[in-house]
Amino acid sequence: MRRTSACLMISIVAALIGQAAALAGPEEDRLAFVAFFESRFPDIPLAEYGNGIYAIDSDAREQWIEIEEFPPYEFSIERGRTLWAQIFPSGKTYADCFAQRTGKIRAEYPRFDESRGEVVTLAMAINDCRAGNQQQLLPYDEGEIIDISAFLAFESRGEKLEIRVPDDQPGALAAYDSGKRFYYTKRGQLNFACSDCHVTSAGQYVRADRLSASLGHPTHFPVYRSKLGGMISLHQRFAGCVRDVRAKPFDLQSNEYRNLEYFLSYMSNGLAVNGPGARK
Amino acid sequence: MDQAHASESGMTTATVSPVSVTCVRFAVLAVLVMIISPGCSTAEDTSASDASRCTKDFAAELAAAEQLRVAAANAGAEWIATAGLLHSAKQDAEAGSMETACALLEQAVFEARSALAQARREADAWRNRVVR
Amino acid sequence: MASKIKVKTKLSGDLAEVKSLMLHPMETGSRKDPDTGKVIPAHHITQLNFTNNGNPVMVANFSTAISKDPYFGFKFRGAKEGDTLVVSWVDNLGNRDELETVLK
Amino acid sequence: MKTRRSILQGAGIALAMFATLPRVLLAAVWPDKAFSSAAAGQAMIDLLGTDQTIPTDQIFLKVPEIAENGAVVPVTINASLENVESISIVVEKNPRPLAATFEMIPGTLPEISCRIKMGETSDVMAVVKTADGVYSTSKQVKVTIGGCGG
Repeated sequence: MRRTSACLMISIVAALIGQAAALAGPEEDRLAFVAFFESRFPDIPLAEYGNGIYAIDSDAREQWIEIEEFPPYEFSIERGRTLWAQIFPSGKTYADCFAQRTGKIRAEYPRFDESRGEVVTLAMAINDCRAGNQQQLLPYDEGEIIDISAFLAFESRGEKLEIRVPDDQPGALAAYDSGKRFYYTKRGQLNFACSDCHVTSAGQYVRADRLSASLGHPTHFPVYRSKLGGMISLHQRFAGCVRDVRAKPFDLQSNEYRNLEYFLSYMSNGLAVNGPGARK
Repeated sequence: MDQAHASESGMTTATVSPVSVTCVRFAVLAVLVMIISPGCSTAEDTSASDASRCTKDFAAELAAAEQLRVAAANAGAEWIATAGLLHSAKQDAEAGSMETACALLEQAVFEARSALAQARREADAWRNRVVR
Repeated sequence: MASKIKVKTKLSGDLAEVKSLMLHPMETGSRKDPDTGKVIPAHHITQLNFTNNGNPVMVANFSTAISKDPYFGFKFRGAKEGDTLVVSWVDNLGNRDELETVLK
Repeated sequence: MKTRRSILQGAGIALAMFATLPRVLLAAVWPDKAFSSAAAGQAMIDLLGTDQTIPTDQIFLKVPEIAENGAVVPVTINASLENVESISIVVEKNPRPLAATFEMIPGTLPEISCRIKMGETSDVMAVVKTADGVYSTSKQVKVTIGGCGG
């Protein structure tokens, strides 16, 4: 009897301690996240994390460098540049929709929009801009919107990610926490959380692939996937991971993925935008 | 996978003395067993019963299974194959292949229940994985 | 529509370093469409030609084993600033594309 | 009349030849037969007239040990041989082993790079034809089935 109640007490205390850590603020989370990878991979400079698995795997890195000699995503950047320059019938351009200068946009997305009470991704902001100029919305998972994102990523290269979770916006923290919960929640038939692969097992093999670190994940999207022979967005990669653990993927630009992007991007604050990228 | 589990229990036990490790593990295990058992018992029931069991009212059982799938989806925990299993079960039943229809239906129910159990388990378990 | 060929050149003395990239599906003819299950017919660049001021400097013959969106790099001597380099390809369906660039 | 016509015809042919001559020179024939051969040796016979090559360390072949992705395998070949006429890439275990062949023109350096597809783990051979003979060097590239990334 005594023993049982002691067990119960300990369980509760342990749970409370866990709870307190889980409720830590974004900045504490980020510092702990960075510290984890710094101690796991002491030889990898922080700035390298934006290169994904190529920061860890030297043989793969050499092949990647050869692709980067003349990466196929250059066509996407070029198309994006042309699209960005287009003038709407209103006489305005995409640039007029953004508060930032073009070279800074990518580094400040996603952001929390207080009036709407939700996370706005760059892809959404592009479509918002179109809506504001009476243009048809672009589909999220293909073509033009990815090209524009590729162009904006390219323009922002070298700018440090600067994702904000403002203290005075409770909705922002809630969205961040929801993304964080998604990230650490096991799902699917294989019962994996994002963190199981990309924190706990980062650098290890999954069959012939090595797992990348989550730190730096959002900096290089969109990417040209050699496997697919085309460009994909960060949300498509999310969907790919969810499918890989045999869970049903969520819609692109769903609340789930936007909040996840918000959390994940915050974790990479201070790392330079280096998109678009080339991946296997 | 092993590593993931190891770190999970590592997070919990790091804050308590070695003696209590066992009881925390026991507590966690007990809770897990309680959560998982409804799903398990269903699976055992069906395997014990004969194949004609689900043909009594296939439509009703299919609807119930679909409800379970939706519940799992609403919890954000649906597995990838469940909807497809239900779809195939329905098609097989319509074609009169009740044996495979029932087997598929049972598999779908098992998946949906497991997904729901996973979601209940993860309601708190995710916190133990947070890097700190 | 933007060009489907991109070329980067670097001139050091009379040595020109040429890197080229083109958008092309490079279908092998043995791949199946995942949706329809039908075999996608072969569609690939057969020949990539480079001329400098009208003189051939490289003929590259490709099979379907060249990756999608092909990359090809090579070097040649006898180049000088202001030379006109022309890259052109033809594929097995008779399509062609061409890009002209001035060495500098 | 007859004479006149043949003169005209002759002129026509000459004109046509003149017009197409640079093109003919330019557009070397795509070696259809070699490219469709299912065996590496036969492809080389079709292309170069022989499947016997002289192994040499004067061809530098850069390929990855383990391909990150069989769909995109970077290949660089750099020969320090004299009078190179052509460079070819042969992937023994591909369904059609001859991947590409590059015709050198005087002034062009025997130094090329490209990206190839590989169906499975195989030897990749760089075959260099010079005025003196056919040389080669080869390296194995492992192609694996990916996990999540590939």
